[in-house]
Amino acid sequence: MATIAAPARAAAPASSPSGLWSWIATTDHKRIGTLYLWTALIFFIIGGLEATLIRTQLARPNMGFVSAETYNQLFTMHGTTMVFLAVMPLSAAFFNYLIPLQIGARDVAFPRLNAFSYWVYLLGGIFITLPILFQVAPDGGWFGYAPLTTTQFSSGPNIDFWVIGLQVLGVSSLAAAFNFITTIINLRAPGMTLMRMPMFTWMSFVVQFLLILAFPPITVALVFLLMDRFFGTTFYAIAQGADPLLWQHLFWVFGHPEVYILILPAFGLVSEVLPTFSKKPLFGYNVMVYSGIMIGFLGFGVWAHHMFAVGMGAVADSIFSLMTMLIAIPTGVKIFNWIATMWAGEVRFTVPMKFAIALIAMFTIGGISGVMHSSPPADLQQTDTYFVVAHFHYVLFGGSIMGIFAGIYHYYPKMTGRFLDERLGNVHFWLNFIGMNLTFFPMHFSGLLGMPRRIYTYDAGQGWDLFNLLATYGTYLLVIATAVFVWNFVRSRTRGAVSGGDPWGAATLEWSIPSPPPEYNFAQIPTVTSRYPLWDLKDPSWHEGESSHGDTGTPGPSPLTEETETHTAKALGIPMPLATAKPAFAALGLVVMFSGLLFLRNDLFAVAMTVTLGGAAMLIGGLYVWLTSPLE
Amino acid sequence: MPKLSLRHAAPAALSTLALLALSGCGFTEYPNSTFNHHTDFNTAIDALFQRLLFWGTIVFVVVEVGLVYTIFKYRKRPGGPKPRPIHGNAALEITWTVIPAVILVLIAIPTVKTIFQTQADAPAGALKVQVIGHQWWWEFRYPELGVVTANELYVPVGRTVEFELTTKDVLHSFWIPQMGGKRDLISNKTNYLWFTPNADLGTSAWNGFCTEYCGSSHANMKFRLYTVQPDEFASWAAHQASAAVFTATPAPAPTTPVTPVAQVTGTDTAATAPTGGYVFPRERLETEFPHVIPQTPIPAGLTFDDALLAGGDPVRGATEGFLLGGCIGCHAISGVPGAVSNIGPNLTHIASRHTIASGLYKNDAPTLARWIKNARHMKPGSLMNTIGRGEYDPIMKMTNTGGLDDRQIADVVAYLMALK
Amino acid sequence: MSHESKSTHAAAHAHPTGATYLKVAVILTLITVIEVWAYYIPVLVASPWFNPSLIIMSAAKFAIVVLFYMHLKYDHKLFKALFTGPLIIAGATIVALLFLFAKISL
Amino acid sequence: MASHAIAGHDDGHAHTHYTTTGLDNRKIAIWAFIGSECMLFASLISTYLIYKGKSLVGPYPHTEYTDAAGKVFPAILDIPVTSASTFVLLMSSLAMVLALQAVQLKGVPLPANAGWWGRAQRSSQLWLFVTALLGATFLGFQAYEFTAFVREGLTLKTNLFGSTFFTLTGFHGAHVTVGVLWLMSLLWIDRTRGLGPQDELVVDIAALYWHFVDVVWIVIFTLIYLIK
Ligand code: HEA
Ligand code: HEA
Ligand code: CUA
Ligand SMILES: [Cu+2]
Repeated sequence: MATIAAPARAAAPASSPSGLWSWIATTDHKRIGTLYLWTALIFFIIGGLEATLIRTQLARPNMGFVSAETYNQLFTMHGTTMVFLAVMPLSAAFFNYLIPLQIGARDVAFPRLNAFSYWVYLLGGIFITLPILFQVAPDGGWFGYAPLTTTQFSSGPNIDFWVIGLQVLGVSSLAAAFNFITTIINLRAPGMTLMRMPMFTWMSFVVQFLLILAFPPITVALVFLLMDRFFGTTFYAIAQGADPLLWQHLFWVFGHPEVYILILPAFGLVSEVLPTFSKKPLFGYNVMVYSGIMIGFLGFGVWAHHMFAVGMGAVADSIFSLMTMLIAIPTGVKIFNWIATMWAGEVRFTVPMKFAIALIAMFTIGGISGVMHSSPPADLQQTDTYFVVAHFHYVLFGGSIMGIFAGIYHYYPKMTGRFLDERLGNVHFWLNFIGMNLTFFPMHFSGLLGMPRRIYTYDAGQGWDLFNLLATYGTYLLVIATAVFVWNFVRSRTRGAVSGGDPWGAATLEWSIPSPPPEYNFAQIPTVTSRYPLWDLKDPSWHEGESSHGDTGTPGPSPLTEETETHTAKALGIPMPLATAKPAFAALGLVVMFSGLLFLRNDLFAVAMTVTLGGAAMLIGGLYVWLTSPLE
Repeated sequence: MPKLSLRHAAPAALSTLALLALSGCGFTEYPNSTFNHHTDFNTAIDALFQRLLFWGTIVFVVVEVGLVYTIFKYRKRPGGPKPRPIHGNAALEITWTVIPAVILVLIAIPTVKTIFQTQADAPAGALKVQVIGHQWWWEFRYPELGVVTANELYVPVGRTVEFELTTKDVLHSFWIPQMGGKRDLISNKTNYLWFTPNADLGTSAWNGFCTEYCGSSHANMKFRLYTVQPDEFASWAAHQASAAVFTATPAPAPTTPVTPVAQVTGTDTAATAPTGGYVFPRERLETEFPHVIPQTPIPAGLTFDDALLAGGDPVRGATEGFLLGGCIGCHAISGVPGAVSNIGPNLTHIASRHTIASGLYKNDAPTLARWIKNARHMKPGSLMNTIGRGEYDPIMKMTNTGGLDDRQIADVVAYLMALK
Repeated sequence: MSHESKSTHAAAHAHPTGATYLKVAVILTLITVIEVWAYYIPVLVASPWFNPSLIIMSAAKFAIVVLFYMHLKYDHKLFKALFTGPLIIAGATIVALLFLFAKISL
Repeated sequence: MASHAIAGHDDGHAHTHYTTTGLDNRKIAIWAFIGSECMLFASLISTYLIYKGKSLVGPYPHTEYTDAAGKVFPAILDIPVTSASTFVLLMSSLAMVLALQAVQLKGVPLPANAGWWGRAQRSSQLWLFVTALLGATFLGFQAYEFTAFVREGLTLKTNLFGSTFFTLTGFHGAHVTVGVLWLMSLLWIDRTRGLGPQDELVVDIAALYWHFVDVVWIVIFTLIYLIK
């Protein structure tokens, strides 16, 4: 990082207990964020390994690299892992780490509930992932359509792990969402009005509402499936006249908002990166906020675009088609505003900036193929082919993952006090950029040339060989890219160049404190008078000659003071939430409680009861001591 | 350095997409391409897709060129201009809200038109075909013609064919890329799909796929479509409707009762031999439609003494093997007393089909023999249990001590191969 | 509790006393009685107005409880937003699903 | 879900901190939670309505059913009993607001001329107890209803109606149960250390939850029981 003159003193890690226990018992949003980050990265690698096996099997026609059964488990777990265990928690890592820092708070509203969310996530993730080692992993696809997932057609334990696992993970996401909604509404520093919030916090805010409204439907759908599988109810029992579309609707009522849950945090992150490295305020802040809200809101009215082939009828198809197309408008506004943010700016091609720019370039491709899906007759040729696989990897990998990497390179210095190595970062970026296009662009072709998705093998002479081979090579590039990143990520913690509090010359509160931030974040809660407090502080006249627009507050010296020293909270007399493992214990109870169900599969009723009741006791006991013990 | 590469990366991707845009012509050559106009359905869809492709390409070019130009023009460089703190511009933002909206209208109108056009009721006089999904094969019934067959469809060109889609078990989806869009087969629901193969479409063969994940062998749930001339279709249908004829000579009219064993005249096992009714000529497949000929390799470790096939006795196959092997429990052969089950494909005229195992393997004696010996070894999860004596059944997880030995299987093969 | 909240509470206190709560309870009871009574009158059940009027009545009860017992009427507007937003999406989802399953038609 | 309801309670000390809106964190959280619950019950109710009349075999809610063996199953829903339990739950909401009022008025001196009603209104313990009691009574009614249905041949497994009905009302019953336990813990606190004005918020939150559960039942009663 030649661009920044690093201060000599390597920032000492925020003074706080160390050792394994301190992590298990932590209630510090920053440490929980770090836990989320590491865990989610590991799951990302697991999901990627699954993808790598998938691609190897598909490299050539009629390959025998893995069996059909294994393959079906691989793509199911790949999708489930990437969505629920990698990208969502990666976003959660940033929610945890950044939101309090960006709004000038000392922690989240419910620190212990926050810890609870993490531990439920970790244990639920392990629960749903382990079975793959024993060849009994879920194999119903990531949207587990009934009736294939009912006991009649999937009598093994595979689907049980999926149903229970997702149920548990839902609890984690919901608990976290209530927490962040409260935090953002109620813990903003004086002067931090809603329309002064950093864009990442804004997008996260929208996402929390998507979470609390999208998860109940899938919870219900899963409860039905769970009861069908374990207690003989008839929700998806064909012989009893059940309608398989019930599952599909309930799932996608969740499923589509879910995809915006996956992308909006990434949008938020690049909205922080782009202004920083263009030395310009975000173009059209208000419109960016409104478009984010619009995307979230419209997201609840388009779910059936995943079901154009089920025969809903011309009227329903038309309505959902039009609703879907509408979403292109607010999303487009974002794309153009980002470009406009760089326009007339001073664009610095740092690694985070490259990833941010790549998101604009790549997400647009995925968005356009999305609009092609949104036209039902056209989609009848595309649905359940590799064209869809191409679409969602361009938005998910080219969008979410690119954005998250931008965020990681951007905030790593804040989290660790050190830069990620830029040379390795560039290698990672270019391998990643080329690799993803080599992997996913050919899928447009194989899809339009008739290749169905979710097939463990394909015959020779179908005209798909070349595109599949290219995709597989691309994947190997991505593996190397990710390996480079992992190496950089681990190594820079100790070897990276020291960064100091505000390495990039950014504008928002999180940069006004040392890196890594002290446990109490802000020695005194800052007062905010504009959207870009740090720029005001550094150069009160920075936005002279601007076409005054939006809330930039009172130009001139900001009341903010940059903090460079880190003390202990005690020294400053700041009350901090006590470390406690009670949430972790309660989380364990929750998972044990649910896993008791597994024993019903082999009619071990007594065992099932014991485990479930034991788990329930742990959960309730944990909650009781937790709720009755003081927070700080 | 970065700016340079970015400058190259985008145009590269750009040109590839432009390529995709030209694909209207480029990709029609591919065997399962969706860029074709063999039916009214397909023509309507492709017109719409070309329009989507057109606007998609424009949006793509505008965004990527704008992006690359911006980052290049405003890259940080010594003595470059000081960044201007612009906070926004209402006029601009309205522009790039309105323009996409207009484009979307231009897409939405034909979309809705096409939805209602393609989902209207099928024109009167359409040929009705019932498509019934099974894990993992296709049952096809022509109610008006009394034809029941599996995994290979015949339809006459120039006449609308209406498919009535239902499933016996889980969800499946019926798709012939070259003919048009797909429709799901949904439990407790009947779906419909119709199209009209162009009248000028020559006799040809197409691939069909199951495109809804349906379990272990979803990938292997394929089928074939033969678009044939009306007279060819009539001949095919008439013969398929007739009871099993245990001979290589032309079949008697369906009215005359046939007792399979009685009529034995020869034991020709070559599926290509001339038959009673029209069958899509295999040699044309090899020369013109190689992509509909399965190339799935027979799994290693599944051996059969092919020498026995020559000596296979169809009569013994019919009277002994077909019963001992338990085939009769799942497969129907019209004309054979007791063979009425439709758990498995109808075998009445199996020898007139070019593939077995839902399009997974060629239909010839050696393959059929191995299939009968250990179907589950050849098709993951297959519901047809392992019949070969001493064969390991991967689902039962046990070796079959009963069942048929290779010679008995050879007999059954001889019998089936005679069912033209 | 910080200063603003005191004032919002003052506002909250300026509102219904036991008497109002009792009135509300009476109204709720009356509506319920009417609903059940209507259920037993075949002519009413037969009429096309039966279902709509029942739904309106329960919607009324719903609103009354939320506004008075959950004192949303007197409380911070933030809570109104937090409740009505999701309520609208939930309602719309129910209607859409019933439409998709041909339980209601345009 | 229960864990969330309680989670609304996390951090007894949050209110000692500065908050942007001046509102208490826990109250914001409970309203967000209630919003989420709307979607939960929306899904459950939709499912019930979607499957309404789709059951292949009886018993049916509003109509009689005769099975193959000629056995007759009368329409199973028992409106009189359910009307009673509905009334009970409505009254519990009344008791709940009175309990909250009692807590709010703790500091305020009782006017000399206050009659028995005036005095009664000041007893938070009384109203908390009544609320919990009525809630428990409602659960009693539900237990009675469920057992009666099972006796009449309707279980979770019988048909789509059985599955959807028991799941929907069961979910609601579970919410009531959590509420009753919650109220009893408040009552316990009141008896041990006594609730003061400073505890208004804690009671308010429990009350909001309780009323919401009541409101859900108002909808269920009309859509499931009364509409045929
Ligand atoms: C990050 C996740 C994400 C995002 C953001 C999106 C965004 C969109 N998606 Fe995608 N989608 C998925 C993830 C996502 N999707 C997944 C995972 C699946 C598959 C699930 C499965 O089956 O497994 C899927 C499937 C899917 C389908 C079903 C396909 C099928 O199965 O048949 C459809 C159909 O309409 C669709 C549409 C869209 C649309 C219209 C958008 C829009 O939001 C895109 C809007 C953006 C743009 C359009 C680009 C920028 C806009 C401009 C530059 C303005 C000008 C543009 C125009 C005028 C066109 N998506
Ligand atoms: C955010 C979500 C996300 C992400 C990031 C990805 C990433 C990738 N996905 Fe996938 N994918 C989905 C979400 C995602 N996917 C979903 C939802 C489905 C649908 C599932 C279903 O149908 O049910 C799907 C399905 C899917 C399919 C279709 C399977 C089928 O239909 O049969 C394929 C096929 O190629 C595929 C490939 C890939 C590849 C090659 C990557 C690559 O980006 C992965 C690159 C590799 C890595 C990122 C990590 C590997 C790195 C290492 C192994 C090195 C480790 C180094 C050290 C340990 C030091 N994905
Ligand atoms: Cu049948 Cu997939
Ligand atoms: Cu979607």
